Amino acid sequence: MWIVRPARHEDLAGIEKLATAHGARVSTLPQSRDKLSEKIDHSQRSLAGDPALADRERFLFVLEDSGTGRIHGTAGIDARAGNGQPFYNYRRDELIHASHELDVAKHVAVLYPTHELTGKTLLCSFTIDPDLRDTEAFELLSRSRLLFIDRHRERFSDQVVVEIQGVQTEEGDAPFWDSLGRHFFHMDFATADYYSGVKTKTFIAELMPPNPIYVTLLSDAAQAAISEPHEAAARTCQLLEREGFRVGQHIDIFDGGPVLEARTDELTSITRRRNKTARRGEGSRGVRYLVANGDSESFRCSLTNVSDGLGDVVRLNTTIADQLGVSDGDDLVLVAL
Amino acid sequence: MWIVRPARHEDLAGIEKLATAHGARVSTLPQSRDKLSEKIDHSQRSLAGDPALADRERFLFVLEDSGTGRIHGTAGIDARAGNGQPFYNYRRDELIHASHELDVAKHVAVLYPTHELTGKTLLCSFTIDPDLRDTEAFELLSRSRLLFIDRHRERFSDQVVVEIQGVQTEEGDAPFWDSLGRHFFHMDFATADYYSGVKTKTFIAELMPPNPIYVTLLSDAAQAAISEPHEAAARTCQLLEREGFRVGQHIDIFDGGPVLEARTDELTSITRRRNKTARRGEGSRGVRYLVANGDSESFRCSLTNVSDGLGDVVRLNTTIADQLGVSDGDDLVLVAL
Amino acid sequence: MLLIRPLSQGDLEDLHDMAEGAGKGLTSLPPNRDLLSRKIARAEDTFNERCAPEAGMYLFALEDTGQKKCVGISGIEARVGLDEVWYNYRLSTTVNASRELGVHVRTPTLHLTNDMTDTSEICSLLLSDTHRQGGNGLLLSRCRFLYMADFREFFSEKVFAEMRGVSDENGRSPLWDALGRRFFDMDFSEADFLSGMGNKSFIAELMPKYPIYVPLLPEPARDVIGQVHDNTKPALRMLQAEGFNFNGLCDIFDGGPVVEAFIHNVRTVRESVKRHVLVSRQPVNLDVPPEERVMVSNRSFRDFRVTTLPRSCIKPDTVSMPAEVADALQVSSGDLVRLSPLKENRTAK
Amino acid sequence: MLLIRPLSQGDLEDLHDMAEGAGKGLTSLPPNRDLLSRKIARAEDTFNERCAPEAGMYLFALEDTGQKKCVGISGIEARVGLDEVWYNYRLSTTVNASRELGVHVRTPTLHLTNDMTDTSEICSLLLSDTHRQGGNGLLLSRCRFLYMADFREFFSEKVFAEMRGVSDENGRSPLWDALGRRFFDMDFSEADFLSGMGNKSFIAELMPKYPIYVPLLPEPARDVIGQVHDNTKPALRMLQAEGFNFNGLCDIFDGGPVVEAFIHNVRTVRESVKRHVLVSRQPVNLDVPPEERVMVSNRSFRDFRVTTLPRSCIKPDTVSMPAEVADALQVSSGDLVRLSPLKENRTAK
Repeated sequence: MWIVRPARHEDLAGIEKLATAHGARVSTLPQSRDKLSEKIDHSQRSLAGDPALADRERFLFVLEDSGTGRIHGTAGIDARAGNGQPFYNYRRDELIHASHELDVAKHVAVLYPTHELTGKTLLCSFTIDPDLRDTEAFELLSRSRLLFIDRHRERFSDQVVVEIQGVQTEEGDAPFWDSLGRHFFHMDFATADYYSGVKTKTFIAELMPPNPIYVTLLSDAAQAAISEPHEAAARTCQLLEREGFRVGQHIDIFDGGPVLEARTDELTSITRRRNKTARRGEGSRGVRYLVANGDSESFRCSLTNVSDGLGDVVRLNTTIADQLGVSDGDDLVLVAL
Repeated sequence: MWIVRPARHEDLAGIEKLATAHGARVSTLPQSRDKLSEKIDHSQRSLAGDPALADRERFLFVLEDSGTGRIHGTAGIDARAGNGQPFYNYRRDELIHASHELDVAKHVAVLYPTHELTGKTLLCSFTIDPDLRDTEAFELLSRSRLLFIDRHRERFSDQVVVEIQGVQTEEGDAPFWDSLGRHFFHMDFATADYYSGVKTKTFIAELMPPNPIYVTLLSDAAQAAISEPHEAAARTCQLLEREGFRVGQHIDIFDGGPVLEARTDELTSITRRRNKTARRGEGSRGVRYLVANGDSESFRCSLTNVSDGLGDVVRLNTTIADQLGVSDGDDLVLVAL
Repeated sequence: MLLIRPLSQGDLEDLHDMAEGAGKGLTSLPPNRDLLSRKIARAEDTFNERCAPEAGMYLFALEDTGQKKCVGISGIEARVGLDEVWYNYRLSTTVNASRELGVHVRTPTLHLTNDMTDTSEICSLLLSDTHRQGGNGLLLSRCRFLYMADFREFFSEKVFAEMRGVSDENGRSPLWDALGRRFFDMDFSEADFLSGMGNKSFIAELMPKYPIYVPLLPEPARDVIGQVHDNTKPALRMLQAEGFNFNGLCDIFDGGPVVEAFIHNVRTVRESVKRHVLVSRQPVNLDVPPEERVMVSNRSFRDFRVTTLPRSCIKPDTVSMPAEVADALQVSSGDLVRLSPLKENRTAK
Repeated sequence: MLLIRPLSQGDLEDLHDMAEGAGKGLTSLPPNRDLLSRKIARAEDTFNERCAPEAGMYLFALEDTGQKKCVGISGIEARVGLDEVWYNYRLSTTVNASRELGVHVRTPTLHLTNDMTDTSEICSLLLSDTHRQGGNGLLLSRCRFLYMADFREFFSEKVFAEMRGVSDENGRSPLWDALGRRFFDMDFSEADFLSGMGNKSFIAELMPKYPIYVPLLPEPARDVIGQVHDNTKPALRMLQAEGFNFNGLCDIFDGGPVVEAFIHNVRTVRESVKRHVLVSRQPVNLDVPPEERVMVSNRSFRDFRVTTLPRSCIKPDTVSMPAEVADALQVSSGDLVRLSPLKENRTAK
């Protein structure tokens, strides 16, 4: 059975394996054991409500196979993008250069450096065993975070954003980076990406060109990559769009990938979720649901069939109830898969 | 009885009187007779669907007292803000200047020149006899435009914007202008405002500073005026907010007044309007409604009481039916006042 | 004799012929009689004090007195950017460094600037193919500094020249193709023509206003920023010899450099001396190599004249000259003239 | 005798005393023994070729040989902006004009720039109050040009100096109060101190990056852009006399101007001559007015020495000097020394 729960220090080895095994870019999931350990620690302190972390709360969840105890995925939430530092994006805008006399009006696309998304809630650190890409575990892992946000709504902002991996070549180069960032950071994409995961953002303030960028001066490949998701992110995008996320004006400063935005209270998982009282009992039939129980450290989310009636009570079989730590009378959150 | 209808050349003298009599700023309603005449002409050609005006359609309506035939107000719509030229605004944004070492993060407000609202539908040229400010005629004049947009939805954009008059002193100075625009345009606010009504926007491209402006360098009065409406615009703002308009990130480049924005299809007047079949007949009782009839040149809008049933038919007394040019079986638009 | 004097309407046809012969790349003097005539009229107004001398346009003709023909022209614009906006790019350096990461990056950056506004420009140099030898080019160019030496109050402290940038035989400019064209949607020659005709408001309207980071441009464009056209290299060397230096600005269209100097530091000015004229009956061999000649100016605002004399004519307090030279210069014995070497004597250095 | 020589660790206490006496406004030399000692160490490394001469820091001491005391210091930074980012504002002109409306507006604009990166700076001038007379300031400042004249290959073509900007007796800077403070949330003295201590990354982080339109600043701030502090005016005049000019850049904190010159154009360099030493037994009256003295340098990279002699000691091929001067300069008869006037003789002009 698949369970999503907060990461613990015992998960370190399992997470590290995930972080290093799969090529996919997860800049917020560092590959160094020390940094990973720090990240788990930060998550645990955030869950415990450490006041020193106010406005810098970061949560990390794992996808566990309850049968084997193995970790097959991670997903994170930064309560406030930037975590107290500026959060960098480019904002796409268009100026119109018009000459009345020559009767021309040219639309000039411009990228403005912006920190506008700083402080919004950020979904991040998503990685999953590639074998599970096309299974319901993928959806469980991604959406369980939204149920966590719902259960701790006051800890999060009114808007949720997700940075989607941008276009890369098979060799791992990013055309957007090669045409823009590389000239200023003097490093390849992978290195910059690595630093952005493990360093403070000071280096971005120090190295990023402060002036707006004219899109027309970038390479054709870079222009094409603006706001374009990586092929591998197609399923993620699809899922997030169903949740109500939309491509806005912001893109990643490194690979040009799109940032998806949604209003927290309008997320499908949140508008459609129902609160029910738990009753342990016999087998479930019916429709497939995400079910979440518990708060903070005890938060658990899994998938089960629920024959959903009109009443306030929902029956869970004892196996899943045990996994979720559900006792009779517990307040559950459910939302259809 | 109050009737809103498209402006005609016969209205010229009446409009001119309005434009010159009241101090309120209506930069899109010029005070020169020639320009006014051009504006009426442009509106008539737009109504007639002159293909030469594609994307530059501008409509002007008048509020007429059908008893006296006198003009008491005007209201306009530019189908595409800028009318084929760039439409200028400042966009408010915030950068975060953060020093990790010094442990400070300073929010720096910046105004970016932008043409982002170019091409959106613009409500403009609103002026009304001050005696009518607190009457239902005010609401009729303003909202009738939305019914016109609804009846000719394909001619307009998906978003509607309105520039709200910004803060001015009793002497007619604009603190925002005095701290910013005056340095670059070398003229007083009234002159710049006048030119922006009668000249092509070339002079703005030529004189406006192209670089972003740091808000902190403006005078305190100018900073306070950013996105702040003029007292006299309070009623307009209230009415527009009821329609679903919201203050966005854009402000006027001259006086710093806010730009209100709404999605066309979400405007209250449009979502709540009903189409009914007209039946001429006896006196109306019931609730106060805006009623519109006719298309393009024959568009008319007025106020009447309607005892609104569930049926598809609405009865209008003959007086108002005549004013609106309604025959039995005409397709009317109604929306509650 | 080759004589510098103010340009006048009588030179129009000669000037038009030269402009036609010059071909592309000389945007300030297109072969257009109306425009040329207006320019001459402006110069006449300037010399005749019908306009403020600080706002004047000084155009000089090189006359072959034997042929009674104008064979060259050169000019000084007392102040640029008065009526229209004068644009350049400033080639500046942006440095970004992160000590933590050990990264230190210098990014050449082009900033749109109007910094030459209100500065004197030497311009409009054009010399007939038939007269390119014997130091005529030097005379035509350097006579301007003699003029400025005597009328410093009408010019700015600094003087500059815009040098033609790199373009190929078809008039294509690599910088324009990579930068300007993307904003103007027109060919270099068209933009250059519009600008030469004095229509510059389209630049304000269409030009990118934010800085351009040079590394974003393709290599051929990067390579020509601040570089001169091969045909202009001799002119650049001449100005460098006068003490002009690249000032970091370049042309917004083709990237050609702007060179500048303080007038008081210009060699022709610094090395110039004044002497009293002594009209002499002794025959003088005027036909000596450029290195041995000096320019001599009559120091007249309205009727400026310059020609050359052998260096040997200079005496401690006077300069002796044959009557025909004095006549050409419109000077008599006792008048104070200004002299400066026509060409540096390299061996003497 | 007053003698220029390389600064060494033995001068630390004298230097610290001078730094303490100098008070605010001398950020490059705060009265901090650790920092001063590190600076001296760097200079020693430079003179002893333990670092690349193109990246060196050359610090000279003015020694009163009678008192055996260091009474002044001056320096050359061979290249600025190598380790850290070097910031200035460029005071540029933005022109906007509308022919249709007859409006032509010039807006002074400050652009953040790193354009002095890789240029040689003369810096760190400090002279004890007890030795301000008799041309000692000139000697301390101009000796650097003699050094550069002989080691041109280690310095950039241009050399510049940052002049202290305007602040009041309490150390308040009108430009800082109107501009820097709004972005840095600290006092001028604090920012200046942080910057002087070599911590400049906070500038990259907090500094406004977009151009500043000067008319948006209040008048007291506008008035001091490019202006020097009253106490610095004599230093500015001295550099102007050497041929330095304001180059359009100014300090990002207090708005003080940057002045620059090509080394080959600096008067001390241009007017310098080389002569062979002739140690003479004839007594020489060394105590003549500054106008009648010349500086004489031994042209040594490691053991640079400069002192002054009466101008009358210069002969067509030689310079004669008493043995004690030759000893101080560490030269013997036949050695080639460089000489240049200590002070311009105004009456001779």
